[in-house]
Amino acid sequence: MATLLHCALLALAAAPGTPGLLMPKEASTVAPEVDHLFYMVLGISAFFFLLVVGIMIYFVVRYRYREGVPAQKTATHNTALEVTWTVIPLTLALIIFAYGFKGFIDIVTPPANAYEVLVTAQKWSWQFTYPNGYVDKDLHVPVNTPVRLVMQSQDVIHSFYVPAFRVKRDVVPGRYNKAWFQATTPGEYQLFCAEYCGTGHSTMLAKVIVHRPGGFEKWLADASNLLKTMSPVDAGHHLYEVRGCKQCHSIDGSGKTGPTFKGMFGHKVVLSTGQTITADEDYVRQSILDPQAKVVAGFEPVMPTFQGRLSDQDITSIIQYLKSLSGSSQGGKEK
Amino acid sequence: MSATHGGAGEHHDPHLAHHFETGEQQADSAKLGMWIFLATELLFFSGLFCAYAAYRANHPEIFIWSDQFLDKTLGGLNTAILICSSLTMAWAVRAAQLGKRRLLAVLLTATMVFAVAFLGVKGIEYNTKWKHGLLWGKYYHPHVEAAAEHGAEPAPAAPPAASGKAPADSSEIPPSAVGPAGLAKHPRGPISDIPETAPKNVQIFFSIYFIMTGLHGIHVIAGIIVIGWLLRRTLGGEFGDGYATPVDNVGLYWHLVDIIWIFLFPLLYLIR
Amino acid sequence: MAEVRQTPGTHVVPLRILLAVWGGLLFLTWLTYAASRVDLGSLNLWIAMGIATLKGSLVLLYFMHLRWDKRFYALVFIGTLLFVTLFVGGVLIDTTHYQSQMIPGYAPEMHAK
Amino acid sequence: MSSVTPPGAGAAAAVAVGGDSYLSHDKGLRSWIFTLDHKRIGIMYLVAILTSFFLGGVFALLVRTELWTPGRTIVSADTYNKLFTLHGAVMIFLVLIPSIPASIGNFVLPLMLGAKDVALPRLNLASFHLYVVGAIFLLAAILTGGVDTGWTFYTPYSVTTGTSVILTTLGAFILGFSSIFTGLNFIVTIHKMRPKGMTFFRMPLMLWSLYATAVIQVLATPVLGITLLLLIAERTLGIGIFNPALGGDPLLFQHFFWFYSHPAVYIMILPAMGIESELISVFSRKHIFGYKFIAYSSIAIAVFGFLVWGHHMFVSGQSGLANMIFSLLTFSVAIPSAVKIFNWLATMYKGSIHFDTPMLYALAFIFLFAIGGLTGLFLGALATDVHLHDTYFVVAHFHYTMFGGTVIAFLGGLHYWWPKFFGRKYSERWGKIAALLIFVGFNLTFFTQFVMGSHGMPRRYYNYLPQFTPYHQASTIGSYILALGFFVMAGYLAHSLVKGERAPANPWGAATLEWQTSSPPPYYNFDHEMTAGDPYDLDTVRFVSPAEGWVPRTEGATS
Repeated sequence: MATLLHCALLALAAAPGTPGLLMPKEASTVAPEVDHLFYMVLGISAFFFLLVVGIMIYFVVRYRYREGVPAQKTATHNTALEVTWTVIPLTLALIIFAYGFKGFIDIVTPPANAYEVLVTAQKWSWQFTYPNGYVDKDLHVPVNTPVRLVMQSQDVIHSFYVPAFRVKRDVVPGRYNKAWFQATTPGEYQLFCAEYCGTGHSTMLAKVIVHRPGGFEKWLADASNLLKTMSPVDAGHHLYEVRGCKQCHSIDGSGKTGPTFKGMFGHKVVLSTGQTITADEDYVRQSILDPQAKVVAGFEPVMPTFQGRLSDQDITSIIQYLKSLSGSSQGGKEK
Repeated sequence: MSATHGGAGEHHDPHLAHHFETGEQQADSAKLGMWIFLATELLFFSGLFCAYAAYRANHPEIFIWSDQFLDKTLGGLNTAILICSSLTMAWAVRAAQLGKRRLLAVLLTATMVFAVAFLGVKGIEYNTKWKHGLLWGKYYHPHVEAAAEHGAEPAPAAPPAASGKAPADSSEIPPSAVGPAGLAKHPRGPISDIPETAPKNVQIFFSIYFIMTGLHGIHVIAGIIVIGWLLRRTLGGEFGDGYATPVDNVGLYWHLVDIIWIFLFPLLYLIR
Repeated sequence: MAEVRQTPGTHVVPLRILLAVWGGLLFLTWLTYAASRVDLGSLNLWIAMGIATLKGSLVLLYFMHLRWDKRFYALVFIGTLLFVTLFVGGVLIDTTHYQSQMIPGYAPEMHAK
Repeated sequence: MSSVTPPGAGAAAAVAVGGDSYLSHDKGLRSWIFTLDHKRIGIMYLVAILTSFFLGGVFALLVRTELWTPGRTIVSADTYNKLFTLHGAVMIFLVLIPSIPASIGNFVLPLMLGAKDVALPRLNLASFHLYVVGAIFLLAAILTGGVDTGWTFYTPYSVTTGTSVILTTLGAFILGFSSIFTGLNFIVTIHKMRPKGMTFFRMPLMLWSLYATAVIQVLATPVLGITLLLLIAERTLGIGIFNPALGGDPLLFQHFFWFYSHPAVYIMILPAMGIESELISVFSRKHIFGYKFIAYSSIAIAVFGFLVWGHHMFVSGQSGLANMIFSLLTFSVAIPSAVKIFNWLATMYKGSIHFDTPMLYALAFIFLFAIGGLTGLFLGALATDVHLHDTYFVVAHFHYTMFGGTVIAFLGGLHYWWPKFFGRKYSERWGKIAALLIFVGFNLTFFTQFVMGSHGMPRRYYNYLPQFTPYHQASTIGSYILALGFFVMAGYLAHSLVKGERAPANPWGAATLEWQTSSPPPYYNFDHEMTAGDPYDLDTVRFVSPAEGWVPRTEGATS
């Protein structure tokens, strides 16, 4: 039965590119190389399997016990034969190794200009952070563009696995594991967690959406536009939560690394230079884009710039949010 | 050979088990078994040496910094104690082989006394670490005030604690472990390149220190128990007259415990 | 694999040798302690390990009778050390090569308190 | 080889039916539990292992039943995770590791040496007692809610999960020492207890493979011990060496774990290969072909087995350099296995092949192990492993080697030595039916998993994409057929114990020493000192009748 299956599968191997009986659809640049090796090894395996089982069945039939026919004396060893069936498999094994290693180098070596996406794995979901700071639960990528993933885990070991791309890499807490791929066909692909991580392991799934040329940029701009789905204040709060403001600025008046946002907007602040200014729209905008320009007295100048990481629209939303924290009127003018 | 074959009860030697032909075959079997057991012990400890090597090779700063908190004098003393116990054990084997039971009893007792002394010194060291909060992994909480009295000599006044505020924490990278600010380094010796503040993840050193010395300590305790068992048998008049296999084999075990310490001592106490 | 059949019975080590080995071990302990007080950079580690190996060999050869005993026991011991080397070496080769991917000082629970 | 003395000629022919045997030598439960007799310890191990196998099999059937549909079929995700963990832990630590060496090996190793017992009988008994204690710990883990880490105990998951990790690891730790004691004992026994005439190269190949196995048991298992001990310390004391939350390195754990657990698969497969060598030769009525190469290949597998552990970590973040080295070395370990298979085939050449039940298992072994071994090539090659790693392809691969290899050979050995163990024959007909059911059921269960795996179905998944449903259902049906085969086997073996025909001393016509004493053997194994000849010179025996079996040829007998 398995023999027949082997043969059938071999026949199917002849048509790569389409989802075969054995390998999923090829949708990345490395997939054909991997599949080529897969089918090559399959061919070698099938040959040896048929050889071994064929000989075995032949002997079993040919030399089955018959009344009065004793076993014949044959040589009990033959060094030449031993060497032959040691050297031939060894040679083939080394060839397979060499192909496998070469393919592996391609799988792990991204081109220099790859588009970078940050991947965060946690029980039991994926987060993909794009260069503009937008976070999504699915991975969107442009077609025919190398994408490099910098991955980290919040808790236990997970594994990033997209069968159609033939890419898999564990995501290990305490380190940045990297992976890359270049999708070749637009469409939607399944992403799995492949390292056992507990209750929700089998539901820790996501989609990889490969966009047509130009489609990705449009999607990203659209998806990052928070105002399509929420009010500016809510958008500002969302940005405060996900973009790291929260780590240093409280909203309940308590002191952290930076000054609290509670009751700040529209009030006087004393700067480290001794100067006193009013925290208005311009001050907030400048503090986001050039944080070291005006540092509030008593705090270290440690805030990183968000130049290029927050859009104008985002900053405006944050300003609206800060206003709401100071009980200022909601009708602040848009610039 | 075949003369004694065919059943138990024919042997005159009470120490010869029924399935052996000769006493020599039996002694050889026991000894080979012991050597293979020592091989398993080596591989058992190899896990710890491996963990040590992996962290040591990649984070030497942790080891160099932590070394100052180990007492080289006590470590050296313990090495000497174990070497003495090895001598008495080897001598005990000789006594057993020669059938000198009184001497054997004395030497076994001496070995046990040395072993207990070793554990005593170890206990003093552990106690000091405990007092200073220099413990393994998540229990690593060094105290500033305790550090001042740490070590054989009083340390100079602790430098002021590092700036009270936690460092900025805005990035995705979680901040490192905060070192035991304020612990004084050992003032002696010509080695001066120990940094003022602790490197990150010093707790790993103390994990390795405690697990290595702890597991070795358990082996010492096991050694005391089996030597005690030997002593009981000696007092019962068992060894001598060409029968010393148990003493021989326990001796092998004891010497291996000694050898492991011989490597632990420089790796933990004298690292540079 | 025929074993080397040596003298039947076990070897009795002369007391003189035992005491000499003991003295040697104590001297080497002092030596390694003293050597650690001289700063020789990375050489210190190798000196310490060299002395420890010497001490271990003395214990093996004399206290553990390996010098007179069946050579197969030595083979067992040395073979074991080879496997230990394999283990430690294999792990070292890998860990040293992937260190660059580790997040320095990562230990979120160490400063949770 | 040519006209060597037929070993122990004459005396063995007199089968003392109902006379003194190790089974009847002493009576009462105590005479079993505290026996120092290797045969009784072997039988107790056999019972314990078969019981554990039943337990592990029930877990497997529950896992397969749950996978009948995506999402919930019979149990929750947490229960499912515990079921596959327990299936793995029980099958590996309680069944596969001790299976052949501790039960069959314990029984036949001294007999093959013509010895009265293993060299260290007390240690042997201690090994069994430790096995029982370890099994009790695993049972306690099951009763206290089970464990859900997977049998691999990967950190940091195993440090953070709330299930009974400590009881399980303690159990595995204790079972490790049980395994070490068996291995240590076998090495010493083979070195010190060989009979006159038996040089290392006159040993039955079963002994070579048990020797190679013992070397791995002794060298690898302690590393598992320290790894599990550190894991326990990680959970109880928080030492942090393997836990990144405390500054540790989880990959270090994987290195430690696989330094044992890869060689451990050779602890499982090497004895199976030893049985295979015996069966193929005896049932083909041929001298084994390439004795030295088979013997050397056992040692080669044992040594190479230590060099390849990193191939379990190809996608873990292991460095590229290590990946390359481990991949290269992984292919080296394939060669000795291939050499063995070719030699077995050559042995059958121009033989007179008998299809008794043990031989059916021997032939099934070649078929299944060939698939298991060849699919290893896909996983050893780096590029394909990246895709196949942690998928059902891996699950299928190791079941083809561990079940298709080890368990099948274990069953072959069990049927081969069954008459020697109990002095009874079993029903050949039912034996063949069970073998067929097991063969068909096994292939249906696991071949489908190769297909799922290459399509990207990850392992340890409770829920799965609907597209995999037909494969999963075929696999589940296969597992039921497999189970049916085992029930048939349990039936006819139980029948054999009670009502089986009396077996002669040498029912198969083998030339190794264990067949030269009565079935079952007397308490002291042999009534005279044994001298060993060529263990594969089958001309030293001749067939008399089914009731009397084979007896030594008397012509040319000198002793």
